[in-house]
This record gives sequence, structure tokens and C-alpha cells, in this order.
Amino acid sequence: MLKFLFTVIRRDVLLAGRRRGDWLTAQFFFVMVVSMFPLGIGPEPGMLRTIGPGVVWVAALLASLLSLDRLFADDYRDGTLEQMLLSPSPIALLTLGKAIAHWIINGIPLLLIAPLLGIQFNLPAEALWMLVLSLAIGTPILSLLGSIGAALTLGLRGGGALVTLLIMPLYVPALIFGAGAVEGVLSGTGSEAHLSLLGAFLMMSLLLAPWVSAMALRVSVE
Amino acid sequence: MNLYHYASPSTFYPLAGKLIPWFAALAFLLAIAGLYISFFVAPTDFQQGEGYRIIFIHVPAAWMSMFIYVVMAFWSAIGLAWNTRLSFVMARALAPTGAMFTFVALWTGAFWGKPMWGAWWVWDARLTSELILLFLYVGVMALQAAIDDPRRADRAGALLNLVGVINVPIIYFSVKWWNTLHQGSSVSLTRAPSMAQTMLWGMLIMALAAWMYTIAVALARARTLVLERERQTEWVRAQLEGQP
Amino acid sequence: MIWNSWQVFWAMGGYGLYVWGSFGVTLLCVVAEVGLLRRHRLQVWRRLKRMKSWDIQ
Amino acid sequence: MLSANGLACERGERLLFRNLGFELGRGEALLVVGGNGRGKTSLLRILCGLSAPVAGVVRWRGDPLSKAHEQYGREMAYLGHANGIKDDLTPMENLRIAAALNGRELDIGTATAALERVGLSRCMDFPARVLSFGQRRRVALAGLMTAGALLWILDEPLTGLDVEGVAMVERMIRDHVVAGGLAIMTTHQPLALDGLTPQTLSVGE
Repeated sequence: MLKFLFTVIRRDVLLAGRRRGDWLTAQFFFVMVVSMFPLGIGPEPGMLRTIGPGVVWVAALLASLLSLDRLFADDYRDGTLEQMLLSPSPIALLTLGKAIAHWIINGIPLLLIAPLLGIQFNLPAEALWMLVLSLAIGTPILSLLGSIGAALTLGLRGGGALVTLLIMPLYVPALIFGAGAVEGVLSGTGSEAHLSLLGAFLMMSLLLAPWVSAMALRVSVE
Repeated sequence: MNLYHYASPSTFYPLAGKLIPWFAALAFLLAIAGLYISFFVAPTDFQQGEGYRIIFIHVPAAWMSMFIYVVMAFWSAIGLAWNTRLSFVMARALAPTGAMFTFVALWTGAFWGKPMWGAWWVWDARLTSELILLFLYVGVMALQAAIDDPRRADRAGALLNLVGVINVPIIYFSVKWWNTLHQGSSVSLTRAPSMAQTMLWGMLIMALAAWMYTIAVALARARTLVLERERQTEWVRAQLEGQP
Repeated sequence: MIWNSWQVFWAMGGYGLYVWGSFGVTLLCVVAEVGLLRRHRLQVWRRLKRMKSWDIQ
Repeated sequence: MLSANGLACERGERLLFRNLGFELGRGEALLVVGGNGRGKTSLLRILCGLSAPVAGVVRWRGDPLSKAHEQYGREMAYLGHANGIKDDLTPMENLRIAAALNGRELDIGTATAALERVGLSRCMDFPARVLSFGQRRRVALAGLMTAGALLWILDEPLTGLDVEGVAMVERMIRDHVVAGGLAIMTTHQPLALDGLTPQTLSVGE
């Protein structure tokens, strides 16, 4: 059981390592989107500090969506997805492994880049820590919920845009609690409540999303 | 198996055809009664003047937008559990009407907000949730439109619908939470200062009219869908002899 | 009767634009939905009839 | 061992076939025949459990496929139109990862032997991207051999192979069936199984 899960994760990480170009695209997308905001809004430090957490979080949503539509699509095209579906292990384990791998490949780099971007927005040190912490709890949610969208739109024309349309509304709670936690630090109102709600949402996604996306995969591959 | 009898498309089609005029008539009569109450019975509000009469459509539309999403999820769950095609058809037939009511709720919310808050749009918890609900409707319809195979479209839409319905309360809660932190508006659209008995009645009757309308329209849409999907069967070919 | 004349009724105590804007658009939506539904049904009906006359399943 | 009963399949409102059934035991092969678009591939996908039939049931060792996912996954190997080969991995990595996903350890020696048997001893360490279509098909066939499955379901196993490759596949299938395995396949090319006559199943009218 666990062995299968680890094999799926190792395989996807290995494949991402072989295709570093695709991987870098998503990371630079994140950096660039965030850097566009000061250019559009103006360099006033107080204003930047207010919008900073929200901007970084929204950019994280977009960056994870950018790489999501290929979560199953590549394996679907070359037939390896079929082979994995036919393996003796439960399909929910496959989708869970895929989502975890997506988080390792695309989520963890975001955590490392985010503080640098936070500095651009004049965030104080405690807020930077909170930003990383909230992203650490929040980005797995993005990968998990996103796997549902990726499975539903498998093999469809315009899959990428469609995934965004389907999944973005579901990201709303993660965005509110995640960006809210950082803002709680900035305004001094505390952020424990935000973090625990974000954690609860993560637990729920972890329990439900792999099952749903397994069902979605079955429907799409049929 | 009585239930399965009604779940068969060839039984459903003529039955729905007979029911639609009745529901449409009921919707019409109830709407007339509701409009009469909203304009001629309900008194002028001492705080908001005549502008508050918008709530006679705004509130029923907002109710409907949420109810319809839940009803869609109900049909989706039944379809996935028992593999009944008609349930998927019903879920699909409800979606555009639900989106329409969501749009109406947003539009009337804006038209109510302008004179009351001085802005067409405020990020009030209810309006924001309603907006996200509209996104959810659009998502389901876009997904179903993008898939050519009806079997896959039905199932994929149903799954998304169920995920959405689990998420709606969480989204609503999170938006409300966000709203209270950011000092939302003090006036709420649905908690009018004096919820008089007549106003409640007016809204209930309008909501009932909207229900009847929804049933009539959804049945009509489902009929067309059934016709398209069952086009190779004998009974559809026999139907085509008559008038549309 | 709370309205003295039609004029007063349409004015809605200064909120005419908002009240009628809301009710009008709602009516428009309902009419549009019913209209589109009917048109779609007729289109499907004609297409199926044509297909049947060609005897294509 | 494998039995199908009253299978029906629909593609986009069109009925492809219905009331299809057969019974396959150890040491037997089944050749599915029928023209283009008659649902051969759809039938094979139903048989391996990728898609559900509109009606009917497929049983493996007496259990419906929906209940036998785990066991069936271990004992059945499927080769579809797509090879199931990752272009960014070498043939060796492909074989070993595929085995690991199936819950088996595949040591380098066995994998090398299999790749040598399909004639790929010289390109074991190149990424599959640089291989030709036929060579990639051979990698998939090596995977089939190392899967140790009892039932083979092969969709057009001969496409893209040269004369020598075709002979190799024919030998593989024959050996597998003679050794007590089961095989179900479709093909547009004549298939000479050397003394073994498969049952045939015709799909579509």
C-alpha cells in the first residue's frame, strides 16, 4: 500500500527532474506575476504591505493551476495512466500520490521563493514567517483540490482554462484563511484561528479529494 | 418497481409534457399574487422608502439559487449511486435556471445596494458568496459543454456538483468570516429592520412562484434532452410524427 | 390603495430606477430563458425529424 | 477463469454491440475480430476493467471485476494502443517502475534478459524518446513478459513491428498460452500461432 504511494511519488519527482524546463516555467510565472503588482499599483510601501499577502497568495493559486492541467494529461497521452489504473492498488492512492508529488514539485519551491517576494512588499520578518507557514499548510490543499479538476478535464480541448474555471471557486476558503493569517500578524489581531481553520480545510481535502479524483479519473478514462 | 417505471424516459416524456402547463399556470398565478402583495399590500418602509420592494425578488432569487444547487446535487448523487440516466438529465436541466436566479440575485443586490450603500457593488458576505455560487454554476455548465460523450459529461458534472455542494457551506462561512474581519456593511439585505408579516408572506409567495417556474422550465429542458438522447428509439420516432 | 396615481407608482418614491431596473431585468431573464428553451426545442425537433426522414440513426 | 455475460457497450449514444459473451479457460486464446469502429478496443477496455459496460458483467475467477480489482490487477496485463512507456525514462527504468507500481520487485538481471529477448540490448540506457515507434512497442512487450501475468489482453500487438518482431510476438503468445496462460487479442494482420487455433469472437454486425 504505502510502497505503491511512494513509488508514484518517486516516479513523478523523477520525471519532473528530467523535464526541468517545464518545472522552472511555473516557478518563474509565480515570481513574475507577483512582481507585476507593484508596477501596476505604484511603489508606495504602506500600500504594498497591505496588499502583499493577498498578492502572493493569489499568485500561488495561479502558479499551481498552471501546472495542474498536466497532472494526469501526460500520463494519459502515453498510456501509462491506464497501466497505473490497472495496477492492484486502489486508485485513490494513485491520485493521492500524484497530488503529493505535485506539491513536492510545485508547492515546496513556492514556499522557498515566497519570503523573497514578501521582502519586495515590505513585509516584516514575523509576517514573512507566517506567509511561509500559511503557504506550507495551504499549498497541499491547492494540489489536492486541483487533482479533482485535472481528473475531470482529462483529455478535453482547452483543459487548462477549464481547470481554472472549475477549481478556482473551490480555492476561496484556502485563500481567505491563508492570506488572512498573514494579515493577522500585520494588524496584530493574531492568526491562530486562521491557521487552525486552514488546517481543518487541509484535513478535509486530504480525506475527500483523493476519492473524488479517483472517481473522476474512472469517469474520464472510460 | 414503481420508481423505475417513472425513471424510464418513455414514461417520463409524456408525463412531463402533461405536467408542464400546470406548473407554468401555478407559477403565473403565484407570481401575480406575489407582485400584488409586493406593490399594493406591503406598506412603505419608514427607513428605506419604496426601494426595499426589491427584496421581494432579491430574497426569493437568492433562496432559489442555493436550493437549486442543492437539488442538482441531490439528483447527481442519485444518478451516481443508482446509475439512473434521468437523474443526470434532471441535474443538467436545472443548472441554467439556477445560474439565471443567481444572476438575478446579484443584479437585484446591486440595484438595492446603490441607493442604500451608495455603491453598485460592496463585498458583503452574501453578495460575495452569491458571486462564487455563480462561478460554481458556470463551472458545471462549462465542464458539461466541453465533454462530447453524454455519459461522461453527466458523470463528470455530477461529481463536480457534489464537490461544490460540500464546499458551498465552507465558502459561505469563510467569506462571512473574512467579511467580519474587514468591517463589512452594517445593513444586511435580508434582515430588513422591520420584517413585517406581509413582507414575509410576499417573499414566500414569490419564492413559491419561482419554484413552480423552475419545475416547469426544468421539466421542459429535460424533455428536450431526453428527446435528443433517445433519438434512435422507437418511441421518439413515433413522437416525431406529432407536433413539437 | 397606497398609490395615489400611476405617476407616483412608477416613481416609487424616487427609487424608480432601482425598483424597475430590478423587476425589469428579472422579467427579461425569465422571458429570455423561456424563449431560448422554446427555440432550442424547435431546433432539436426539426433536426431529429430531418434525420429520421434520411433514415440516419 | 474469465467469463463475460451479456455485455453491451455504447459510444456517444450509439450502440456498438450487445449481448456479447464468452468463456475462457487456462491454455486458451481468444481472437476478437470485426471491422474498424465496431468496438473491438471498447470490448478489450471493458474486459480489462478500464470502462464499465452498459449492461452485462465480466467475471474473473467467479468474481465480478468491480470486486476483484486487486487480484485482477496482479494477474492481468494489458497492452493498449498507447505503449505505456515514458519518453523521458530509459527502457530499463520504464520496466522497473512499471513493475514497482504493480507491487513487484524487478531486478536488473531479469529486466536485462527481457530487453535482450525483444532485441533491445543495445539501447537499454537511452531515454525512450530516441527510440523508434517499433522499438518502443518492443519495450512494452518486454514489460508484458516481465509482468508475470496469467491473462494477457493485447490490443493490436503487431502494429509498428517488422517481420522479425511479428514472429517474436507470435512466439511469445504461443509460449504463454501453451504454458497455461490466457490471451485475448485483436489484430488486423494474420496471426500464425503455430499449431494453436484461438477461439474467435466477432464484434458488431
